[in-house]
Amino acid sequence: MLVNQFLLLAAVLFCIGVYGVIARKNAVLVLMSIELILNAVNLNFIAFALRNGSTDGHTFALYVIAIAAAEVGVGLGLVLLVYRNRKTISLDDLSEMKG
Amino acid sequence: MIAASEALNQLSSGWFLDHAYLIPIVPAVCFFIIILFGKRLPMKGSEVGVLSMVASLVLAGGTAMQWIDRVNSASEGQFISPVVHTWNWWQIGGMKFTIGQSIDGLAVIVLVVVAFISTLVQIYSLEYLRGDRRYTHFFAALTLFSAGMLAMVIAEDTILLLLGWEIMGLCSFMLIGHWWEDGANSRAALKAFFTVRTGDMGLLVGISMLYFASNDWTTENLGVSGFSIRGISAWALSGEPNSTVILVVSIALFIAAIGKSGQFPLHTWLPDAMAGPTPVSSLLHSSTMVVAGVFLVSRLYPVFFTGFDILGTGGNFITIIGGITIVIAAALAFVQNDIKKVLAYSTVSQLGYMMLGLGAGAWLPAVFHIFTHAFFKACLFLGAGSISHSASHHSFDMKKDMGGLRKVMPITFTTWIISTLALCGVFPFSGFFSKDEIIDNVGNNGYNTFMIIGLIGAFMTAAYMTRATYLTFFGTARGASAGEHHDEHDAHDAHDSHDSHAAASPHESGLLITVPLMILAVLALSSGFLNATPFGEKWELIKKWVEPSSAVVMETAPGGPGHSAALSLPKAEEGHHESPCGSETPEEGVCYAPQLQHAKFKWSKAAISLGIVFFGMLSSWFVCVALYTKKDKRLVGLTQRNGALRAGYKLLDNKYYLDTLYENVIVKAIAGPIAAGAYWFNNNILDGILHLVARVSRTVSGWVYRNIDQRVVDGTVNNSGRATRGVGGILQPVQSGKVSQYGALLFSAAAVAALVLVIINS
Amino acid sequence: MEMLRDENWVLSVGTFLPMVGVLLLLIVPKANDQLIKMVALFTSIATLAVGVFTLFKFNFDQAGSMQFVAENKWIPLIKSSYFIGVDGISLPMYVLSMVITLLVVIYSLNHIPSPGNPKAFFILMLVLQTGMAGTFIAQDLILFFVFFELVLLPMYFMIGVWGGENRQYASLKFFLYTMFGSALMLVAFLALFFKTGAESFAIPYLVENGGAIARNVQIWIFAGMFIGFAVKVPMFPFHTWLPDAHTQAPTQGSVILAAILLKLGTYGFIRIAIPILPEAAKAWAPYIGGLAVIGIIYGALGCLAQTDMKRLIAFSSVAHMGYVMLGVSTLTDFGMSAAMFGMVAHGLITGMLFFLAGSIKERYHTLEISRLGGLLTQMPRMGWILGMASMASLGLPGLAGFWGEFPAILSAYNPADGLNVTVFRVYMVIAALGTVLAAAYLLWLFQRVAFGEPKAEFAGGAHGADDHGSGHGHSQFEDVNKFEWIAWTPLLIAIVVFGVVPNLLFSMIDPAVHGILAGFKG
Amino acid sequence: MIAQNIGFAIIAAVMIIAAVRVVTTSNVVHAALWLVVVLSGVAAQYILLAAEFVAVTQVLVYIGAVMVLFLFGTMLTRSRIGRDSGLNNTYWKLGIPVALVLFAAMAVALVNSFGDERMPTDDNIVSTQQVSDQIFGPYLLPFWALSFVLLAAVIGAIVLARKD
Repeated sequence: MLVNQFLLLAAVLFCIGVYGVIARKNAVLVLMSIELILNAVNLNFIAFALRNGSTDGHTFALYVIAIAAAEVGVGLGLVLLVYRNRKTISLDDLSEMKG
Repeated sequence: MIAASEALNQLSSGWFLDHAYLIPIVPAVCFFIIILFGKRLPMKGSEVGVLSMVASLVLAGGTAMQWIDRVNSASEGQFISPVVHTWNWWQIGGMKFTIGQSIDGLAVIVLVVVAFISTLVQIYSLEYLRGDRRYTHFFAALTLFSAGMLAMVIAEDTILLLLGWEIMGLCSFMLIGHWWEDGANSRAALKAFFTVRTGDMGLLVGISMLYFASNDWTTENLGVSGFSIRGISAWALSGEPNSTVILVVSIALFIAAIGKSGQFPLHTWLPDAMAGPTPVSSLLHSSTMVVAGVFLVSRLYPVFFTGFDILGTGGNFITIIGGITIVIAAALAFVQNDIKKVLAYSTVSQLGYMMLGLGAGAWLPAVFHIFTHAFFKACLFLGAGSISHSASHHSFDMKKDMGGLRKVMPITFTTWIISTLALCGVFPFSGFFSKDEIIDNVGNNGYNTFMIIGLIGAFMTAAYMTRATYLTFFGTARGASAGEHHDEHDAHDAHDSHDSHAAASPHESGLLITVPLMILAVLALSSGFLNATPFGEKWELIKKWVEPSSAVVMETAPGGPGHSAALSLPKAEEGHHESPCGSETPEEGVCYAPQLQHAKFKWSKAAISLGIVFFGMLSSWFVCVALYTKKDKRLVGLTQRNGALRAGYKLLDNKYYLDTLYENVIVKAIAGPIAAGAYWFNNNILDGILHLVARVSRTVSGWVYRNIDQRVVDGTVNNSGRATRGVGGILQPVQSGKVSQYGALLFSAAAVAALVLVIINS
Repeated sequence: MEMLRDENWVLSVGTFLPMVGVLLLLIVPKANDQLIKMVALFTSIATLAVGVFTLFKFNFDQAGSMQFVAENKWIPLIKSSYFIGVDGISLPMYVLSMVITLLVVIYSLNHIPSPGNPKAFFILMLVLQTGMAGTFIAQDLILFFVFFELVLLPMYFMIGVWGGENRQYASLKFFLYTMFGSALMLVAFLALFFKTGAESFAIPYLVENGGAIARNVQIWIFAGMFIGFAVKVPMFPFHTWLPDAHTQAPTQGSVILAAILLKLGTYGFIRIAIPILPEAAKAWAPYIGGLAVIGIIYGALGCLAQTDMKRLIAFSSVAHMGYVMLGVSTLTDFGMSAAMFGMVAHGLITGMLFFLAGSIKERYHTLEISRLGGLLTQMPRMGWILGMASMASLGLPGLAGFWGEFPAILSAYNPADGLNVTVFRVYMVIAALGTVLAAAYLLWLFQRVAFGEPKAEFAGGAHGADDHGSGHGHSQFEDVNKFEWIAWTPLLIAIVVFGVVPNLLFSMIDPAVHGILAGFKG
Repeated sequence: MIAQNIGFAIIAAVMIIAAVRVVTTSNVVHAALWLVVVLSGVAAQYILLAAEFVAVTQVLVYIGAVMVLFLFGTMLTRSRIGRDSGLNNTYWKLGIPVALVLFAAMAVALVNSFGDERMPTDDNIVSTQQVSDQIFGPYLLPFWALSFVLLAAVIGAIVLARKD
């Protein structure tokens, strides 16, 4: 098995995630794309863990998963609150933070 | 070639000579006493002022006596070294600034004059200014002025001279502007200070140039710094200085003298300075302060001697200025109605004489003229003050408020007549011995054209003084002196509080005023005999005491009085000592003063000038009588209504009134158009230039301030502020608030960065 | 030049004592005015006591060498040490800053400007004092820079909060202008640090091997420092912040600004720029002289065009600092000592003038010269003090101002060898002309403000008195009051004493300047 | 060995298609479901890479908990079930070039640096015991920090989502 195959796969996932973040208007979908990116990163971790024969990759992957969970929790909480106040979660309308 | 010189006597010295530095210190200390405790003293500070002046007078008298002994103790031709004491004032960057006293003949004579006149004026102003609102201030300023003048006179180094000079400028500002409520006085004070200050710029530049030019020579030869006056004088005569530097220095210093002594271009402030109280005019603007310029020239005479090459040429910068001043000032005196203005212009003209004398090498007559002029001019001014004080209710206008006062004010009248005769230079009076001496020596030293100018000046002086005397004392009493009480008060109403007691009609002033008048009149009469050249050598005391001997001084102990080897002086014809100084530089040893000739007194020459003076008086007398008393209609208004129509009629008249027309040609012609012209010139052109310069500098500075400062310099600063805000504006849309847009930007930037990295690394 | 390291605690205590005062003030509640004033007063008196103690312990015959030197680690990483010391040049200004702060504190005991809040006002003043004192004793470039910037902040707030109408503009302009200058100065310091082998920032070290830097590099480093210090002096093209800052600043602010802050620039030149970069100094000297002389004439013209008294005094300090910089630009020890004396004298005199302007504004509520007048009739004592201050300012001999200007003019006559002599002689004549212009605008100001009758709007009280013989028969304008007397008499006495006996200062300055310029003699 | 490669290939293809569908589908719930497919694909990859514990956690936590959260999220924000137009914002076309450029850069970098390096095949399966030593050994501090993060997230979510 080539190391590169896993890394390329992770790269593809990562780029699709990036596209998702850019193209999507709905907050939840953006969060999903971010999940995609995180998973790509995890894949890399594990791939390198195997290549270097150390378990650091694993620990990191675990931590990333935990963090991702927390992040989605808070993210959806926010989205919920925004929805309750604005009745919309499309990112284009939410631009009060304009400079 | 030094012959066996006679045994050099040890020059006598004394307590007064050694402690002459106390003379300025006493009034300076008293100034602070008056300022601090004046108001609480019984006579409000004036007694401290008078006492300090008396103390200085005593000290000055003592110094004079001891100086005379010192002169007598010296052998024939021995160099009488000045009594010098110096202290180290401060030291900066290898340059030592010393301060100290240097007493020689010139210093002694001027010390005596200044101390004497100041004492008399302070006594006089006790009465004159009684009840004035700022009585204490007045005496404080007077005392400070005397301190400044005395400090300048005894100064051993140019820095102390500059210090005294500036303090006098300050005091004249304070005293002229004494009644500063009225705008005219404060403007006059300001004008005086500006003009003097512009002159001082010359002094400042002159002193620094002198210092740098002479410092190395003086330190190496005499062990004194480049500031000491003795060092500079020796350096000037040592053939060391190159001609351009010393010429520039002399011009710079002479500009300062012109400013201070009111010579031709910068004299406009002196007549306006009459706005000050009369004691101030009599002290400052007649005998002491204005003499400072002449004193500066005589003090640093060697510098001017080599700078303008006085004995070499037929006319130099100083004589030209002196000559012009004599003529135009005298002409202006004709047209004045205010008695103090007449005296002011006459002072300017007499100063012109002194400058002329100095410029033409007549050093001693000029200094002697300072001596005599101080007395009779002070007496004239105080006389004018007494008239205004007791007769014409503080107005000085001869035409409106005076006339016929000779009967009512006998003492003032007699003192006035004596001083006028002295001023005109009539034989027994002091003026003759000094003014004629100047004219005589000027002629003798080869400045013939200027001698003629001097004679014309003498004629005009006699003429305008007679006119002034006639208007005040003869003819019918007019205005205030005729008893009418003026309703409108002129500028000096500030001290009206003490008028309640004086009865409206004119009367002789109180003792406090007449006593100084009498003393001064006696001196005006007798002071001439101190240097009566006509009566032969032994009478010329002042020449013996005051003139700095121009013997060559061999080696000089630094700082101490150098002993001099009396060279065997080639016996020129009687009355002259031909010594190398001045004509050419001595090989070894040092000269402190140039060798000057003295004109042999001849009665024939004296007779001419006396004749001219009498002629001036008579003609002026007749014109006045005709014009003012008989109101001769031909003369009255003659100059006003000349028109082409009447020209023919007048031409016929002339044949019959040849003598009156002749008089008009001589007296009126000289007096009328020239004086009016000069006055017009004086007011419009000179003052005009001054005001123009003020206006131009104001507009230029306004323009500079608005355009360069606000627009260009400030503008760039503000624009840079606006520019940054502009750039901020452009970038603002990027901050759109849309999260996704940020994400897009973020990732596209990352993509680009990655691409760049890859390209670079591969 | 060897260093005396005894009693090295004195300087640190003297500099940081005001900070102790600040801490005390922080604790004191805001409402309790009296206590605040007492604490501030007590701290400034204590600081001055330490200052005077330093003055006595300073042995004058070795004024050339650094004294009370203290040197210990501060930031070893960037090789900058807490290296402080005082010699003949910095001592006068060090003590003067303490004196001025004490006088300003006394003056503000009953003169707190508009928005009140004395607590913050005194805290700022004490912080300012620490900054000023620190700048004069710092012998390490970074320490110098820190104190140099520390001074900016309190002054910005003083102008910004307690200032006049458009104080925002003025304070911002003042702050940005000086920041721009000191940014370039910092760049210059760093360049200097690296060019001398990145060893240390200590000034004596830099002086030794500053000369080794290549000539044109030196010129560029000097350029950075020049702009930094020229902004502070202020010299001709960089001076536009001064009139605005002064007109808007409260009296206390302008006094400190004029008396001490302007001197930081010139002190910087004398202490850092010139000794460390001798060739560059020689190359730059004619230009500095030129700008100084333009400053003199430009300042004078500016004054003639002014209608506001305080702005006029501000422009007059541009002219006076011109003289100081002329003295510095001659690079002779005679010129430098003249410049140092000029700095102290200008501090005293212009400080006095600003005090007067402040009191006049407080009584007449305006400084428009056209509306002022007849000061001598209404407040004779104030009038005569103004007269004396303007006489001192125009350089009357016998008062302190003269010994600042005249030697500067004199030294311009023969600058250090290697400098173009004719150029400096032209400067000398222009500077002499400057004295006349100085007399012009100051006397014109004095005549318009003091002489004549008070204008109608203020004459209300005047003709109440029947005989105006007694001078001030009206209540509206009370003459100089107790606090003002206490604040002003030391200044007046100092002006007269330094005028009559200038040796007091010169004996201190001369050896030190001699030491500094050793680089040029060789 | 070939089986592993074939397995990898199949799973990879499924994952890519699912991922593309996640970001392109117009139905939010479909997107969520597609995401489940991608995540399970990733879990499968972990197994291929001999990281069972992580694979199990992935399945348990990610797919189990996170996806449920997402579904709740979509439900609570009442986005209509079924086709929901306008999920892309106006400039979605910008995304494609950015993604492609990014991928190209990464691909080039990866190919250059790793080339055809082979995975070590001495099939030393990483035991979970090693992973736990790792976590509670050197990485103890991050573990602590993680627990606090999670706690904060929980509290935060509760506070945000509270009704009153």
